[in-house]
Parts: sequence; C-alpha cells; structure tokens
Amino acid sequence: KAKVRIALIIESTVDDKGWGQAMHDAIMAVQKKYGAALVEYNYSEKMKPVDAGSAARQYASRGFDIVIAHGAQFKNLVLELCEEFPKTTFSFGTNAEIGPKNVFTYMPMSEETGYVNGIIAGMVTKTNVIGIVGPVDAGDSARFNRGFILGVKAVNPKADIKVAFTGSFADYVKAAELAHTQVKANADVLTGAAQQATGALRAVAEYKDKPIWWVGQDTLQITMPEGFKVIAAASYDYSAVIEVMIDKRQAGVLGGESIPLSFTNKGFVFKYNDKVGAVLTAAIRKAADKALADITTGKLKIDWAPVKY
Amino acid sequence: MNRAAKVAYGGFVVAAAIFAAMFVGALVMMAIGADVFRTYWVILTEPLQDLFGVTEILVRAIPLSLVALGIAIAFRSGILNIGAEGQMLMGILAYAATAIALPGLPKFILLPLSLLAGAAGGALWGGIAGFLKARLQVNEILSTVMLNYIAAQFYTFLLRGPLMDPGELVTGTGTPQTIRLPKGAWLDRLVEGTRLHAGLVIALALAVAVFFLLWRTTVGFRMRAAGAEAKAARYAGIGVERYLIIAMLLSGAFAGLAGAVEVAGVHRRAIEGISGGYGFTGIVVALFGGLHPAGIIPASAVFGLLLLGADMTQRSANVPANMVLVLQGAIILSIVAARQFMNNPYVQDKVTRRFAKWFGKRVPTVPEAAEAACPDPADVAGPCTAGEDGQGDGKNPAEGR
Amino acid sequence: MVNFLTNILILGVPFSVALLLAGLGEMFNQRAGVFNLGCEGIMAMGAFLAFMPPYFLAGSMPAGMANLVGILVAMAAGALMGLVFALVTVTFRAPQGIAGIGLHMLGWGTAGTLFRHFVGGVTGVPGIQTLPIPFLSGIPFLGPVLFNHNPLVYLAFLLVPAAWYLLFKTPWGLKVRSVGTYPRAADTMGINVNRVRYQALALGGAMAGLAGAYLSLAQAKMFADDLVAGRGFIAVALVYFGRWHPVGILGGALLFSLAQSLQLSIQVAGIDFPYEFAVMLPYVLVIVVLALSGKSKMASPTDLGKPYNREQRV
Amino acid sequence: MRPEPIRTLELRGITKRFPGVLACDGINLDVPEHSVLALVGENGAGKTTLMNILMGLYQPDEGSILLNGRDVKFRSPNDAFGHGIGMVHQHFMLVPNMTVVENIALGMKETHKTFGLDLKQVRRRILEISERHELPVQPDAFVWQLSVGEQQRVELVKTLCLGARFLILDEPTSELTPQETDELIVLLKKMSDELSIIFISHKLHEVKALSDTVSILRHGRMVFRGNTADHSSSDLAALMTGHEVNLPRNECGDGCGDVLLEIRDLRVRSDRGYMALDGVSLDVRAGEILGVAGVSGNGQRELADTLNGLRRAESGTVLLGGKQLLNRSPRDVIDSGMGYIPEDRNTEGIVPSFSIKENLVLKDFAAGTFSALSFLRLGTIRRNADNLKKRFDIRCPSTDTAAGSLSGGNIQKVILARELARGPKALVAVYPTRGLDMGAEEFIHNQLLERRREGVAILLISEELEEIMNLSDRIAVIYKGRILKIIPGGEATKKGLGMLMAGVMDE
Ligand SMILES: Nc1ncnc2c1ncn2[C@@H]1O[C@H](COP(=O)(O)OP(=O)(O)OP(=O)(O)O)[C@@H](O)[C@H]1O
Ligand SMILES: Nc1ncnc2c1ncn2[C@@H]1O[C@H](COP(=O)(O)OP(=O)(O)OP(=O)(O)O)[C@@H](O)[C@H]1O
Ligand SMILES: [Mg+2]
Ligand SMILES: [Mg+2]
Repeated sequence: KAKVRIALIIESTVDDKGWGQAMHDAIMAVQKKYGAALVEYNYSEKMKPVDAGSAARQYASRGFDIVIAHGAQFKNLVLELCEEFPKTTFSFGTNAEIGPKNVFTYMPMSEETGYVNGIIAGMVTKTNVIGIVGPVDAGDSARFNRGFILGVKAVNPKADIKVAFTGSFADYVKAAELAHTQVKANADVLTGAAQQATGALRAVAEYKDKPIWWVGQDTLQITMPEGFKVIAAASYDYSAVIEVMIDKRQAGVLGGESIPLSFTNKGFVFKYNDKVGAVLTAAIRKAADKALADITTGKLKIDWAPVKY
Repeated sequence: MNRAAKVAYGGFVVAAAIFAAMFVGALVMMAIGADVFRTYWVILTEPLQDLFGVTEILVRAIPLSLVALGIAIAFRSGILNIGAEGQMLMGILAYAATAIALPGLPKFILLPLSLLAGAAGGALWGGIAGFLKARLQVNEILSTVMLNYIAAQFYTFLLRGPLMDPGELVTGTGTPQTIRLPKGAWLDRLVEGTRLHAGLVIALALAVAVFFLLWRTTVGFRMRAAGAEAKAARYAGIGVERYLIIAMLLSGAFAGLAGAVEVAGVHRRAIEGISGGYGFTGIVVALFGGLHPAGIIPASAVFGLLLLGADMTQRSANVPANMVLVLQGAIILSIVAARQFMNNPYVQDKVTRRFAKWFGKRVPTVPEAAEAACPDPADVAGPCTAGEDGQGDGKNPAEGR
Repeated sequence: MVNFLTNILILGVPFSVALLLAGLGEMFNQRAGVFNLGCEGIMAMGAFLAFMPPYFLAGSMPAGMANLVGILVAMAAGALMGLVFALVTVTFRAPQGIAGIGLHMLGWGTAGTLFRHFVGGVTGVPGIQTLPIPFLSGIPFLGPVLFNHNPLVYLAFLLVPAAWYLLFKTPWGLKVRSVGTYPRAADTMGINVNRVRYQALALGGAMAGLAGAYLSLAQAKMFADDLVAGRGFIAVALVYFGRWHPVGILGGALLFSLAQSLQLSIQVAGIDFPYEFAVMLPYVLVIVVLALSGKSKMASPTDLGKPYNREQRV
Repeated sequence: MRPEPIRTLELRGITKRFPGVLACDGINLDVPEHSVLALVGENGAGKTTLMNILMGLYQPDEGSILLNGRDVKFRSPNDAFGHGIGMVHQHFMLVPNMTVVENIALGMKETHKTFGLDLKQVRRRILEISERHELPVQPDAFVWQLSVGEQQRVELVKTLCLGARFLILDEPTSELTPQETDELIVLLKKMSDELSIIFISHKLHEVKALSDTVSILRHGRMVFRGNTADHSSSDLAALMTGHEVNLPRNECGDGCGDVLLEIRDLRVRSDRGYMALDGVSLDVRAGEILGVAGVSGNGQRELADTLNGLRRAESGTVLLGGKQLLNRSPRDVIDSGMGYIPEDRNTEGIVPSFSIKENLVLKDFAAGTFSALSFLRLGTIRRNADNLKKRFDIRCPSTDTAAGSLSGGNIQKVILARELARGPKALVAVYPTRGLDMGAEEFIHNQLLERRREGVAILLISEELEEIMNLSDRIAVIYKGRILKIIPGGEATKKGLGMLMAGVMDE
C-alpha cells in the first residue's frame, strides 16, 4: 500500500471532548492501526471559515491526499477547491449530498444514538422529567435531540422532555447553568450534544449522591472523571469513515460518495456503564439492546424529521 | 532631530518593540517547548513566499480595512464602536436575504443592490447604538457589547429558520447556512486560482471616499467637530446628537458591508463564524492606522500578514493554534507602548536631549519667543498617525479609551 | 409558580458572581482612570491557573487547600497582568482600548496554549463545594437563595460593601477617585498618580483573576479553552451600567444573571418561540433598563482613558 | 513635625524647556521672609512654569533651589509641602465630584489611617483655619456645587491646612468678583505678617496694593526687579509688555440706534432645576454696548446660553431685529446674525484639536463661501485664515496649528476673529478678557468698541468693573436671576456697582 497523508481542519480544537475530538481520535486510531509509516497526519484547529480556506489549499498544494474539512460550513470551500486539485480527496460533513468525484461527504445519523439513549432515559427517570442541554438547534445535535425524544416516548409516553439551548457550541459555563436549571425543574436524567455538553455533565456530577443521571453523546463520557453519572454513552467513531476513504482512494476512487455514520457501519459505539449500579436494570439493557439491534439491522427506521419541540 | 536621526530613531523604537513582542511570545513558546526561531521564521516569511500567500493576506485585509474604516469614522466622531462583529452579521443577513430574494436580477443590479442591503443591515445595527447614545445616553461600550450577542443569536435564528438552505432540510443535515447565493451576487475573483476578489477595489475606493468624507466635506467636518469637542460643536450650531447617530450608521454600514463583501467574495453563502475576530482586530487596525484611511490600508495589510503567518505556524512549525493569539497580543501591546516614543514631542524632546548629552553635543536651541514656537500638528503626528489634528492634545478620542 | 421564581433566584445568584468580581475590579481600574478591556484575558488566565493546582495536586494535598492555592495563584497572575497593562498604558501611555484588546488576546492565547501543553483536553476538577451557612441556610426562601452557595459567592457579596468602603472611606479610595477624575489636582496634592493607577490595575487584575478562578473552580468546575466566553466584556459593560458604583455593579450583575436564569427557566418550562430570543433576553434587558433609568452626571471618572503626564498640558 | 521656617528662598538659574519652547531661561529669584513678591508678565511669560518648578511639579533642566541657603531638590509637591511651601494654582485643583473635606484630606497625609480616613480631624482643621483667617467654607459640600469664589476660598484653606508657611498664588483673583478680590487682598496683607507670599496677577492695581517687591518676566527671562512702591502701574505695564498700554474707553454720547436685541420676561431654569433667570428684560440698541454686571453664578451663563439657543427657556421672548429667537436651535440663532464669545473659551469657543483655520470657519464651513456642493473649499478656508490671522494679530507659526496649543489670549483672538468676521448684528461677549494680560485686553477692548461704532448691538457680560465701566453705554446689574437696575455708563461708580452686585439696593 502507498502512504496516505491526511489533513484535518476543524473550527474547535482536537481536545474539545466533542465534535472535533471525535474525528481527531478516529484518525489517530486509524494511524495506529495502519502504522505511522503508512498514514501521515496533520491538523489545523481553531479555523475560522476564511482560515480554513487557506489551510485547505496549503494542505492540497503540499500534496496531502485526503483533506477533511470537519464541518458543514466548509462545504463551499471544498466544492471550490476540489476542482482545482482534482487529484486530492476532499471530505466534509455533516452532509448527505453526493459531491463531485473527488469529494466524500459523511453524515452521522445521530437520531440513532439519540433513540437508544432516549429509551434508557425514559426508563430510568423517576420524576418523569428529562432534560436536554442543547447547543444550537441545528445539524447533528438537532437529529440527536429528535431521536432522543422518539426513544423516550417509545417507552414512556408520559415523560416530560424539556429541551433548551445555550445558543453556543462551546459555552461550557452556560451549559452547566442550563443543566442546573433543568435539575431544579425536576429533571433527573439529562443529555446533551456538542462540546458544551461536558459542562452540563460536570454540573450533573455535582449532584454526587442524588439520583440525577446523564446519558451521553459524542465521546465515550463513561471514562471521564464524571463517568460515575453516565449510565450509557454513544460516541462517534469516524474510523469507519476514514478507513473507507483510505481504502477507496487506494483503489482509485477519489470521492463521489456520501458515507453515513450509523450503527450499521459501526460508526457509532454504544456502551453501558457497568459501574453505575442498580439504575441500569436488566430491563433497561434489554430494551436498549433490542432497539440497537433493530436499528442496526434496519428493522427500525427513525422518522426524526417531523418531531417538534 | 534631523531627518536621518529621526528615521534611525524611529527604526530603533520599532525594532525594540518587535523584539519585546517576540520575547514575550518566545517565553510562552519555550514553556511549551516549541521551536521559537522556526515559528517566527514561518510567520514573517511563509505568507510572502508565493502569490497565493500574498493574495490570502489581501483576502484578510479587505474585511479588516472595511471594518477599520467604519470604526475610524465612529472614533473620529467620538464613539468607540466595539460592535462591528454584530454589525457584520446583520450586514451578511441583509445581503444574503436580498440576493436570495431576487436571484433573477442581472448582476449589475443585483450585486450593488445586495451589497447596499448589507451596508444597510449593518447601519441599522450600528444606528441602534448611536440612537441609544445620542437620545438616551446609553454608553456605547455597553450597548455594542450587548448588541453583538443579540446579533449572534438573531443570525443563527435566521440561518436555521427562514434563511436556511432548503436542501439542508431535505438531506436532513440541518446545518445553519443559506443556499449558495446566486452568481449575480458574487464579487469576481481578481486572480485566477486565488481567492483575491473585487472587494479589494471596494475597500480601496471606500478608503478614498472616507478620506474625502471626513476631511473634505461639511458632513465630515461636523462629525469630527462633534467628536473632538461636543460642546464647541453644539455652540457652533452643529446638531451633535444627529451626527453621533449618523456616524454610527456609517460605521455600522462599513461593518455590514465588510460582512457582505466577505460573503460575496469568499464564502458565497452565509455560514456561521464569518465575523469571528474581525470586529476586534478591526479596532486594532483602525487605531494602528491612526484613524486615517492612509494608515488603515497599510495597517490592514500588516495584520493580514500577521493573521495568516501566525495561522500557518500550526502547520509549519507545529505550535498550538492559540499561539496565534499570544503573538498578536504581544505585538499589539508592545507596538502601542512604543508609539509614544514616536509621537509624543515631550518624550522625543527628552530623548533627544539625553542623547545630545551623552554624545557631548550642544543642546538644541529653542526659538526665543514662545509664541513663535507652538508645535505644528504636522510635526507632532508620527508615522502611525497621519494626522490632521493635534495629536498632542488629549482630546483625540482615539487616545481616549 | 413561587417555586419557579425561587429557583430562578437560587440559580441566578451564583451566576452573577464572576461578573460581579470582574466588574468590581474593572470599577477600580476605571475609577483610577484606566479603561481595561483586557479583563477577559485576565479572567482566562485566572481560570486556567486556578484550575492547575487542584488538577495536578489532587492526590498530594487536601482539595480545599489545592483550591485555595489555585485561587491565590490566579489572583497573583491577575495582578501581574494588571501591572503589565499598567506598564503599557500608564508608563508608556498607550491608547487603552487597543492595549486592552492586546491584553485580552495575550491572556486568552497564553491560557489556551499552556493548557494544551500541560493538560490537553477538557477536564474537570472537584472544584469548590457548596457551604451552607449554618442556621441561616434554613430560613425559608432566603436561606436557599442567599445562604446555600459556595464560599466564593459569599466572598463576592461581601466584597461589595468592602469595595464601597475601600473606594469611599479609605485614603486609598480617595486617591483612586481623584486620580481618575482630575489627576493633575491629585498630583498637586502630592499624590503619585501613576503609582495609584498601578495599584488600582493590580487590584483590578487580581479581582479579574479571582473571577476567572470562580468560573473554573466554582461554576464550571473544569477548564476549557473558551471557558470565559465573553464574560469579561460583559463585566466591563456592566461597570457602565452600574455607573462606577459597587452597588450599581451588583445590580447590573444580578439583573444580567437573573435574566439569564429566567431565560433558561423559561426555555426549560417549554416555550413556543425560537429559543434564540430567549437567549437574547439578558442582553436586551440590560440595555433597556439602562436606557430607561435616570441619568446622573457626576458619577463618571471624567479622566477615564486619558494617560497622565505631569509636564504635558491637556 | 513642623518644618523649619523659611527665612530665605532663592531660585538660581532656573531653566526649563518644553518641546520647542524655552519656558524659563536662567531665572534668578529671591524671596525674603514675611514679604509679598509679585510676579508679573504677559501670558506665556513663564510664571506658572517657574512656580510649578518651585513646587516640585516640574523638574528644572538647569538651576537649583536654595532654602535658607541650602540646596534642596523637590521631586514632587510632597517635598515642597514638607518644607512648608504651598500653592494655589491658576486653575482650580479641586476634584469636582468629591466634597471639600475629601479634597483637603487628599493632601493631609497624617489623616490617612490604615483602616480609614480621619475625616473628623480634617474637618476640625478646616474649621480652625477658616475661622482664624475668616475664610468661610462648607466642608461637606461637593466642589461642583460651589461657586467660583467659594472654590477659590477652598483652595486657600486647603493650602493653609497643609501647613503652608510660604504661599504661592497663581492668578488667584482672575475668577473673583471685585469684592471678593478686595477681601482677598486684605486677607493676604494680613497673612503676610506670618507668611511669605508669591503673588501672580495680570492686574497691576492688585500688585500695587499688595506686594512689597515686584519681578517681571518676559519670554522666560527676568527683565525687572524692584520695589513696588517705586513704580507706578503704568510703568509696570510698559515694562511688562514692552510698550505703553492704554486701555480704551467708550466715550459715550454719540446717539445709539434702534433697539436691535430685545429680551422680554425671560424665565430659564438652571442645570440644577431652580429659576436661574426670573423674568429678565433687556434692550440692546444698535451701536450700543450694554454691560451686564454681576457676580458670576447669578444667571449670566443661563442668559448667554438661552440667547444662543443652547438652553431652553420656560417662557419669554428674544427678538433680534424683530425675529423671534427664543428656543430656536443654535443654528437658527447663528444664521440670524448673532455672535457669541462664550465663557469657556477652551471647550466652547474652539475645538482644541482642530487647526486654527478650521476653527475660524467653525460656524460657516457649510456656507457657500467655504463649501460647494458639500465639499469644503480648502483654498478659501486657508485664505480666510491667513487674512484673519493678520487682521486680528493671531500669533501662531501657521494656521494649521492646533488651536488648543495656543495661549489663552490667542485662543480668544481666534474666537473674536471668527465671530466678528461674520459681520454679526448682535454680539454676546461673556468674560471676554478673563485671565488675559493687558496687551491682549487692550486689543479686545478696541475690537469691541470698533464694532460698536459699526452699529453692532453688544451685550457684554463681565465681573470686571473696570472693563464694564470703560466699555458700556449702559450697565445692567444682574442679581439672582433678575435685573436689579440699569444705569447709564457715565453715572456708574465702582462702589455703587459693587453694592448692587451684592444685591444691595440703596435708597
Ligand atoms: N506643559 C507645557 N507644555 C508645553 N509648553 C508649556 C507647558 N507649560 C508651559 N509651556 C510653555 O512655557 C511658556 C510659559 O508658560 P506659563 O504657563 O509658565 O506662562 P504664564 O506666564 O504662566 O502665562 P499666563 O499668564 O498666561 O498664565 C509658555 O509660553 C508655553 O509655551
Ligand atoms: N499643550 C501645549 N503644548 C504646548 N504649548 C502649550 C500647550 N498648552 C499651552 N501652551 C502654551 O502655553 C502658553 C500659555 O498657556 P496658558 O494656558 O497658560 O495661557 P493663558 O493665557 O494663561 O490662558 P488662560 O489664562 O486662559 O489659562 C501659550 O503660549 C501656549 O502656546
Ligand atoms: Mg500661568
Ligand atoms: Mg493665564
């Protein structure tokens, strides 16, 4: 196999415990798997849209093979550059469109993780109040929220799901404030997406001895110090996407496909936290496992788009 | 000082300032074990190595200069506008909405029309702060800070709702962004294969226009008078409040236009994060440029270089992205600190005499009659402050805040 | 309903602390005539440095001790940054607005860079725990609203009268006020204008550092690159809202954070309008309240923003 | 600890440079114990600079200060206080939004305790001093609430509270009313038994009345030293300016024209809400100077503001040539032919950072002469400035100079030039010569009289009795917002006016 050089461009940072880190970790994992001799990797973080443009071009002109602009806002810049560098593979997401022949898009079907998390939340709650700490109602976090609601409703139609937003992806402090507000409003299971969710999880961890729980998204929050509050967590595993891109490229396909991220293609990893004890009952595991299996096999289709809140 | 000495002195001060800035940056870099020399080498040379780098510098300089021109108008009129960020967003919204609403129009109508709409959007946002200050005495620092946050929320609201690309709904991606704007609303690229766009022409033309506006027209005269000494302006029959509002309208319009031009020339659809940082860097550029178009244009190019070069360091010298901020901060602090050695006649006088003493020269003589020697502002103003006004006087609003 | 409102107060009060601390610090800066827009950067450094001892010393030291060390380090660093700002704006008489933006970038960038190198990855710390005040916290309504918070909350509220006393009743406060309003008069009275400004900036910096420490240790109990997220700028704005008076700043900080709390509660209660408008609420409210409130002329430090030079005429 | 008494104070070869200016040029000065030295000289002669050096506020470039024959170095006013030297500055050095006690406490370091200010002690000291020297002050008032005269008293009390045994007074009378001035002179005379005093003034009769010796500065050099008693006022004036000074007089008599400016029942509130003008009626005829005499703070500012559209009146009429001007915008007033020389020349009269030539068209830049299609006609503006510079003898290197860097006298000339060149029908002049030296005063008086001959209606507001009496055809005395009496210029006496200004109506 020939060596591939991969470049990543993100607007946040590679250690944000969210969107950016998920992709970064995946590339690192693939690099480890294939060996550093085969995969060269470089990233640019904190990229504003205009900076992303120069970085992408710099990568392309320096001979990087795969340039991943990790964010839907980079669509235009990729579509523009791909014509100029037809030999380079570009990639951006979230996006489900089929791009030009040297562009891969990728699309996390986050409603799937939301649904499974929702089932757990719906069954765990004692107060029948569940809180969502959202960043902005858009993109994959919007899908996650809606899938989550469907999941809760599937097992607990009476549950009251409180959806609220901080208005920012990275305001950890405000996310914590919002989480506290949710708890004060009686919510006993919370969830949330994007890097700001770490702030909310920190807030939940403050209710050390109270039965307030968290179900997680984006990264495997179970392993974090706050993990004792996390009943289960889903994380993105982009290595599937990365590997597909590398393999296709080696095989001469430079793009022109949209790669979904789903349970089916192992794009999502879902884990229970075995250490949380009694809250995670066998019944819950069973229901969640079943949903997971149905989604994976395609038996269960989640119609998230019409959900309103 | 004679001319050669003046140049040498100025050069020495600037060199000392840059050295100080680099030293501060180097401290942080050493703390994290980064390669100090490589980093600086990259910042200062890498952007200038090829045509692409040079054009990218200009791509950044275009919105910076537009924002800074607007800020200069406000400052000269006595208002510290730190709301350019919000004004840019409102400009982008208005521009994009116009372009999306009228895709069928021919380019020679649609482009100017939508850019004007962008300016109007920014003007609206700036005008609110101006109105609040002029009529309700709400401090502009407070209102512009708050309005920035309000604009940011309004921006996502529209991009995620009424203005969202319907395609995002169909595919279910849900990214808050508009459709790709109609070609008729694009600014053309000037150099094939680069992103340098016709916004450059707009920025240069407007720099000239701002110069004429402020120093050659009656409106500009009124605005500057209102900013320099409101009491005297009022006494001379100038409606100070009205000109405060006009200044903020104009200032906002420039920021709005900067946003519109950035989208029309670079992104071609309204996306999130476009305004990031331009608002604040614009203030710095405006002040570096001495609140004068002739200074702002080069200052924005310098900052374009700095932004791009510093940004390249994470790829070429392997330092974390945050290092960009460290370097920018250090450079700003040390250069403004050095400025008084260039501009302040009192300090210059002291330095000159100290030197004269060291080298055993005769202390420069001073004209006999005090009246015959009051300083001419043309001499007082240093290279950073091409000045029509007396810099020595504390009333300059720029020196104010 | 009563419960709803009580909850808003209970949550809103601790939200206000970072703004209050930074605002009080900035008030001293501005009362002494220096406009420090770099508050945000100092807060970022404070938040980062306060986070470090509890993070690294977790095992070797009791948590309370590590927190205290963190707070002290943050305040010391804040004071140091205040002094750097003083060097630039007081001694070198640089324009203060632009220098403040420089300081903001320097502080923010340095905190982020060092965090990446020494920690790398958003991480939590146990932080400062709630300390209910015996007896008082049991009072219905008032107890949970006022007396069931972490110690820094009490400290911040005690700092309001303390700042008032310092500003209006002590020799140093007198010097600060004179130096910000009419430095030449102070100079002719034998007061070293620049020294007082240095001191005020050091104090203001220390308080901004403390505000940052509050964010990372008490409020979020974690550090991340963007933790401060503009709160420093809001604090500066609130100084104008509070008309350079500790009580006014307290009012501004409470108004803002209660509105914030209200906004979150409204969202949680389930609203039928776009949440973005709820998020805007605190910002709008602060402007509206200021626009509608009466004006007092004599409050402002009239020499705010002007460097002082003995020999130079104004 | 009491400082050792100052028996002799000598300045030796003091030289001080400012950028481009040699403010003091090798000045020698001796002040013996218990004597009053008057220091006089034109605006910008270097008086204030010299005194600031003596106070440790400025560092001299060369020269030394000898106290009782010993060399001393003053690095800050603290050092000067330490030796018992105190100064009342030319411009008030009081922080407006602090109280009198606080202002004085600022300098009384012994009241600065660790845990607070000992304001009681300060208040005690203030009352003690003000009683001993008969200088009534209100310790708890805010400075901004005080009248100019009261502030002047506070300054004196402040200096004495700080333990000054050697007093420097820089133009202490320039803002005082005649009575207040007289009282101050008497007081200083008394104090000179205990203290040494350096007294700076442009008013030579004060110098004559108070001082034992006089020193004259010109362009930074000491040009004369002598006993006051040996020289007449006009001798001193000539020494000061280098030529004979003749303050012109209005030789009344030639018939004035029709009423041009008519003010009826004007009622106006002050900033603080009380009735500052309570039914003021005045007529000014073409070719007449109507002097408005009064202690400042009796409604003069409000009158001038209202006449010029800068303040809203509650009721009344203001007619200029029959045109109603009440509550019109400043622009309307200006366009109707009103000229205005405002009280505060540095912030109202000029935009300090604007060049002289810009300031000279501050009211007319939008008129057809100076602009076309909203574009400024820079050529015309420059020519206008060069022209006026010559006509009004404005001393500056070029008309591009920032107006704020000029001396008070030249700033006043810039304002005068602008207002008079517009060819006004009526002119309101407020304290037009305050703080100016005799040369400048002479010039301005001549200009006003010339306009009068040309038929301009002039309303002259002043506290300077001599000025009012020299120039006015009629004199109206204003007291607490009302016109007490109007007397023909020829019949006015200093004493009579002084009584009226104090609100005393004899008969
Ligand atoms: N701070 C300063 N900066 C620059 N030049 C100054 C300054 N102070 C004084 N000068 C210059 O020094 C000269 C002396 O000024 P000074 O104020 O001592 O005059 P003065 O005799 O007190 O005048 P006046 O009678 O008007 O008060 C002036 O001509 C002026 O040009
Ligand atoms: N900022 C400055 N820089 C240089 N010279 C100055 C400056 N300000 C004032 N001067 C000079 O100081 C001299 C005297 O100034 P000053 O203000 O004492 O005038 P003045 O006649 O005393 O006015 P007033 O009595 O109204 O204060 C003038 O010659 C003027 O040129
Ligand atoms: Mg003087
Ligand atoms: Mg004077």
